[in-house]
Amino acid sequence: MTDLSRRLLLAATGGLALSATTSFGPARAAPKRGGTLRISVDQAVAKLNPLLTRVNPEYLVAELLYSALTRLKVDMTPEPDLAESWTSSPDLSEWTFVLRKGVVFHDGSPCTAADVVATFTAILDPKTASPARQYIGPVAKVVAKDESTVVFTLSSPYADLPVMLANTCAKIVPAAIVSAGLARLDREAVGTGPFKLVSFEPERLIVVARNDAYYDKERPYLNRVEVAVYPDPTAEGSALIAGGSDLMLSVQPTEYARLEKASGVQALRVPSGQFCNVNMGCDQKPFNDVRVRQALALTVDRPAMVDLVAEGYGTPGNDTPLNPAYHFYTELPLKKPDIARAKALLAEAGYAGGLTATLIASDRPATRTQLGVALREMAKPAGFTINVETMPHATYLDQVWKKGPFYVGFYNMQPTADAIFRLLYTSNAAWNETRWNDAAFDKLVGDARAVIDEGKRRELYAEAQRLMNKDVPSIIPVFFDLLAAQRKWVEGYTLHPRGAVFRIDQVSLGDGAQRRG
Amino acid sequence: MNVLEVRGYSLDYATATGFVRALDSIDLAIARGEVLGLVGESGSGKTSLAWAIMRHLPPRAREQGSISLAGQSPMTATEAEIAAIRGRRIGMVFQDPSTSLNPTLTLGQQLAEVLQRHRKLTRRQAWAEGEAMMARVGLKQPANMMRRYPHEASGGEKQRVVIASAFACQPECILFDEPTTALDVVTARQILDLFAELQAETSVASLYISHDLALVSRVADHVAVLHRGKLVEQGEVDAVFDAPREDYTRRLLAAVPRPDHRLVSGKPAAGIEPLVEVERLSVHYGRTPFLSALVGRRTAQVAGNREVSLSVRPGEILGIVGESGSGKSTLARALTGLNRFEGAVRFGGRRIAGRRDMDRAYRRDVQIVFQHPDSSLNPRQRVREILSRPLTLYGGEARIEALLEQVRLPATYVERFPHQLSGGEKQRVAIARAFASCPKLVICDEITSSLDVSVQAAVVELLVDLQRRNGTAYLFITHDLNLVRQLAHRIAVMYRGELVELLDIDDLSTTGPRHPYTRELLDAVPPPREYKS
Amino acid sequence: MAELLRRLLRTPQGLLGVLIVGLILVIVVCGPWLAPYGPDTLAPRLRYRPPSAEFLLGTDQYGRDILSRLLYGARSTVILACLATGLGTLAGALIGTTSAFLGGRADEAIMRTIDAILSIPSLLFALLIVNLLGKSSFSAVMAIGIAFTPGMTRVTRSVALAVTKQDYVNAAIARGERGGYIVLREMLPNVVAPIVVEMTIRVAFAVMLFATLSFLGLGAQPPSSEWGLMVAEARRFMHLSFWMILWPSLAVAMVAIGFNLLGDGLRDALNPRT
Amino acid sequence: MSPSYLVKRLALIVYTLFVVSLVVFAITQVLPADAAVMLLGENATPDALAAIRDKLGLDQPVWVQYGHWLWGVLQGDFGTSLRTGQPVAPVMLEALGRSLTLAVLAIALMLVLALPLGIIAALRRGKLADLVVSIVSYVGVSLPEFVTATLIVLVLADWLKLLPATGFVPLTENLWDGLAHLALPVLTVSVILVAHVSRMVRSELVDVLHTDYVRAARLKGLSRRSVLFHHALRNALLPTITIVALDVGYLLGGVIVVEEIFALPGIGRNLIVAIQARDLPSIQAGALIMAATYSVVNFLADLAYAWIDKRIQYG
Repeated sequence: MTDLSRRLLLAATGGLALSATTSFGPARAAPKRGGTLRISVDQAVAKLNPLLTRVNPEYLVAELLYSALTRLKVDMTPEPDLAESWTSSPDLSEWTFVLRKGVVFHDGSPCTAADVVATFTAILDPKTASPARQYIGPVAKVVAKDESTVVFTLSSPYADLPVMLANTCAKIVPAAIVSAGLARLDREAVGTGPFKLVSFEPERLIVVARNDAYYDKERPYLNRVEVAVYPDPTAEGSALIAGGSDLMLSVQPTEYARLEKASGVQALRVPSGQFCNVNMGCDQKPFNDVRVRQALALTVDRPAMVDLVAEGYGTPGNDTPLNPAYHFYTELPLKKPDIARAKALLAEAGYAGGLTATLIASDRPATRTQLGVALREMAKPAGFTINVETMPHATYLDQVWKKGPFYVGFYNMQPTADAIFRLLYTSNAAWNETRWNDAAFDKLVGDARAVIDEGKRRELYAEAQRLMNKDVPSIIPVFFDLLAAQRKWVEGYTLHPRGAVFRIDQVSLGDGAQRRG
Repeated sequence: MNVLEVRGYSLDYATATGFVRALDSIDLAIARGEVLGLVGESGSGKTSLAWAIMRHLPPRAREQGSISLAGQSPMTATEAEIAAIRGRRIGMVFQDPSTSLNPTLTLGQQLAEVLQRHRKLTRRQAWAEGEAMMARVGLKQPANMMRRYPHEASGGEKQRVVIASAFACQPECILFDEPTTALDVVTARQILDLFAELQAETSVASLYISHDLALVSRVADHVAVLHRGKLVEQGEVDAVFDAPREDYTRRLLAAVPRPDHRLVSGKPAAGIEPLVEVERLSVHYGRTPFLSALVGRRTAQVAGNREVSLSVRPGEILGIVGESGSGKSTLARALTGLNRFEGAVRFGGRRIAGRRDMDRAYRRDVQIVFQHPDSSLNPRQRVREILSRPLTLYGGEARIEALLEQVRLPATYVERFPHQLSGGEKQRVAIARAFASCPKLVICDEITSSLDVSVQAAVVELLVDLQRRNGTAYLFITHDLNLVRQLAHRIAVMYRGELVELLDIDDLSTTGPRHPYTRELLDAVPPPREYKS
Repeated sequence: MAELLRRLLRTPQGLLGVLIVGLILVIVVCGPWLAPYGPDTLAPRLRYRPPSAEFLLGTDQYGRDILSRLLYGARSTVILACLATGLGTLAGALIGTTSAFLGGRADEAIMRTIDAILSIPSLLFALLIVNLLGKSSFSAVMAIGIAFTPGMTRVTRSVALAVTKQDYVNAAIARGERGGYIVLREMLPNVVAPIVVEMTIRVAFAVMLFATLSFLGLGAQPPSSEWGLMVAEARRFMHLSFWMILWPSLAVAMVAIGFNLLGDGLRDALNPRT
Repeated sequence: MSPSYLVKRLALIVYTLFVVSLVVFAITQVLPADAAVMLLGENATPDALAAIRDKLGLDQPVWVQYGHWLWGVLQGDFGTSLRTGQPVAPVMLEALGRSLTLAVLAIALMLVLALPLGIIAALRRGKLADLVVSIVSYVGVSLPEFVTATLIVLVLADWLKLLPATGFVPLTENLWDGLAHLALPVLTVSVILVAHVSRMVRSELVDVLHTDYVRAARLKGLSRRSVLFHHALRNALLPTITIVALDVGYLLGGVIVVEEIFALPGIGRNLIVAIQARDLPSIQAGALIMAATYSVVNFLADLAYAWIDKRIQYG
């Protein structure tokens, strides 16, 4: 924790310094009301249905229109949203959430426990195919104790449930719609969020307006928010500089320097657990041999990677998915390139003559290919011949992802260590990309879930990290800082390390703001 | 007082290899009401002279001597002045009305614009005047003709319009550049009559350029013979024709085909089984193909053949005459399997009812020679390959050199490409190709019409010789009556796709033609005047 | 041939075109030997360098020497473009000539269909095909080749149609030659000239189409130094180093201009009127 | 202009669309990547996939699917987007509208610039003016759109800050703002068009100036000007009509890039997105609409052609 806040102070932008300790959002003079904020995003908002959102722009819109039970603070701890408070049974296998009273959906109907239950039933139904299904933990069943109390029964103890319920896809929707068919939510939005949907053009512009019936009487300050889609990053940056937009949700490392220099623009940056890695299929040759994986890991010059892949806006990775942005990060000596050692390991593994492999990288985002190309060159001296093959994201998902023996992955930060481990590395992981299937590791992660004691958990996770660092199921050479930019007149926006939390309801427009709408 | 006077005029064109002389110290003069016929073969410099007089020369031209129009010299005039002279004081009639008229403007517009430009008439006046002119040049319904577009008028009508606009401003002098060459015999005749009429009436000074001696002898008072840029002979028509001084002139005159002067002796044995019998052969160019309709180009409505029946005896020369579009070539194409046809062809006892039946033997025995040697010889093939094909196809034992020798070309030509040969030589190669398979029948489709008189004479002579040696029968298609009367045994006259008359050459002179069209045709081209050789 | 070359060099476009294309070919042939550095040697500490004595054209996001990359890249760029064009031309020439020779209904059916396919914009067509074949230089070549085919067919056919009207084809038919001979020996040689012109110009388009495909992430793939890809990649770093995008853009433009000029020069040289 | 011709011509358009639909459908069917997977993305579970496939009829034989699709199209139903769940047709038509706005403006600008340039070049053939014009046009045709676009954005938007870099505002919403946003894309597109067409005009005019009837006109004593404007130009411009019509094809497809860079949600960009997402209904509808527009425009061009050049009477 302390470690994180120090790092945040270093990269302090906006009100971040305070935010870490006190409640989310900066303390500032009473914010101005009204005005229209234009946010630019780099991808279309294809999915309006909050249970099915997949990418940041969709998360943003969902967050504007809907509320979840809890939401993540910048330190990755949960704070109340629709749920006022929560308690758990001593064994962590049953959680009770008490809902806010008098909350209404955009259509005026009250939001009660029934809606919460209906929502989670829908989420847990595989036919819905909601991403949340794998994220919210071992939820066995959800029942309404009364109008405003919901009880989650888990199949196994789980300490992180309140955090996980803040999941981007766990937004509460009306029971009526769930029973009538979720398809309706593809076109319209009926939520309890701070804003109401005005117009929806997936490829171009999404407009929302203040929801006067929002449960928080203070917020939102803005009357209107426009989410504009800019497929081309350069153009998006130019738009911000020209005052065409107020807030650029995410900035490519290559654009950052330019935006930093631009007048009237404030560049935002926060370290995060977002990383790019090289997945190796541990269940097949050649990567089933731990020495091969270690050898490859030893060829990587990690600080150089930070420059090459993240333009320096990042931190070197150490082959574990945790970095200082995570609560349970444990510092280990950073691996240094050691070609001689790598050669030796390869030889032991029986590849004295060198090893050839094809590294597949999806074309989105471009950093995947960048990592591949850099690795290719770094690994050469050690006798690796790596052919980088870029393919369309669609083809990648269909043919390589979760199947391929050797490909580049890219992940947002997860709220907890447990989440990221169980998403990618345990044998029962939702996306078991490396098929590492290490019993010891599974046990460590499993045990950690059921422990409340901070120190004990930290110990378990530390061990897990050491294990990964040694066995290298995947090479994690670099973590990205999250980058964004805003006009100076935008007040109260904080860049959240999770990358999927935005809190536009706290944003207001200062003096000199562009008049819009 | 001469209207047009050219004195010691020489013209050179600058080329990469220095200057090339196009005209060499030309002297000629045309007085009011006089017609000077300028005769010369292609490349003799006729047209260059016309351009020079019209002051339409490329920048790379270099001139000496003088040209004067009624005393003033246009050579020193500015562009504006020249523009004022052209069409106003000196008009011009071009060879091909179909290309010299703007396809996207009505005939009326193109006539009226001259009047507006030179006689400063208002649009309306010009239009009225234009109609009058149209009527004057003998166009029926002038008003309607004014509104037509070139493609909606016949060649004759178009040429009349061109003539009308040449005479429009009563110029002092008019240049006629082969005004009838692109037209049918009969139409040509009418145009000539019109010319004579207007000439007499306006007594304009005319320079009549042509390659056709016979024709010039009829229209001109004076004649000038141009050869390789030099005027070899000039004088009264009678004088030149009766007593040509230069032997080039003599050769030209000798080359002019004369019906009474037969080239073939005797006639094929009658009674014997004919070589080819064409039985009620019809060809339809009915529907315009869907495709061309879509692309918007309507294929010109060519008359096909309607139930044509005729026969050719072995060794006989059957001449086929008729205006363009009368179906002459259609017949030829049908006989060589280039058109599908109805009816039948009986050849060597076999009945051929369609292209399918034309087997190798038939194709070997029936060969065709086309009008334009440039298009009938593949420009990318050497003479060797061109001639070797029929040999490989029909397995004739003849050698290529022999074939060339047969058409009196040096054996060294085998390695040449067509573009390295002259027009006459090309046609000879085409002929050699046709004879390679020792055919029984050779169809000659206007094979001389694209050649100069002298060359034409030589080619004809070659054909006659070949016929004498190999006893080959010819289907000799031409529009030149005098020529066909020189060498055909029988003449078939075609009109609008039908065979209107088929008469023996002797009957032509004795009993004379029966069908009115045949008569019209004969009247159109009276035999050229005799001259003492 | 020598004659043609002389006529070619006489026109300014021809001369310039020959010079540029000649230069390009030189680079294609011996680029790698001229290159001062390897095309993909990383230099993490020498990134985004402006032109200097050390790196004549500067370095890119990996600290690679741009000049060397251009010199190496010439091969893939030009050769691929020519390959694609050649492919399209070959297919087009065959279909077009045959169609024109067959004439009538067959010709119509073929051309209608070709037109139909022509109504799909070639870039879109290429996109679909690349997505189909998976992205790689090879499939880009195929895509562009196929995308060019209908157009080339049209061109060829119109030329061939003019040729079929020629009497030497009639003569061949009257002789009873076989279709194959007529198409290959009598027609094709005469159809070639205009096609060569069209082809040269299309090489220019091919180069640009490649670049565009790469820009859309569907052409050549990193770390290839295909010029179009270099431009496409450089776009993202435009604001960090202007040189990165400048040089390959110029290179692409140069190739395109060169072939355009050459094409027009050829047209004039082959055109009797001028 | 016989009615039978019109009928034929329309029949032809229908045939065209049929072929296009076949080709596109064939291609999309074999595109690597499963529409269902695309639909559910990373979170697809086998049973969910099965459900979707069943819903979309993806497991039926191809020709059956095509039949369904075609039948739907005949009833004006292009299906709903796999990506957004929105009905395809309206979205695509709206996009088409935007693309056409771009196209029309670009063509207008092009005509204003290209014709004079071409004419000057032709008249001053081989002179300096000709050289300048042709150099300009050579550069124009030789720069890929995305390069021109990038440079234009860099200069006009980033450095001079004259115009908005990107984004799209419907003209109906705010005419001036809309035009301002369209300015750069239109500029980019017309650079290429101007280059292309001015060369076209030049060469055509040069040819026409060599024809007999132009010479004849000169020899009738008409002034240079009236020969040029009255005789030469109309004939020279005829083919240009066709070229412009053909360029509409390019405009619709080729501007994909331009639309991508300028975030102009035209049909081109919709198609790219659709292709990337394997959104089959959108791909088919988009391709079909493009082909249709293209055919119709060319049809109109032919009519215009026939109207000007009286030689052509379509039978």
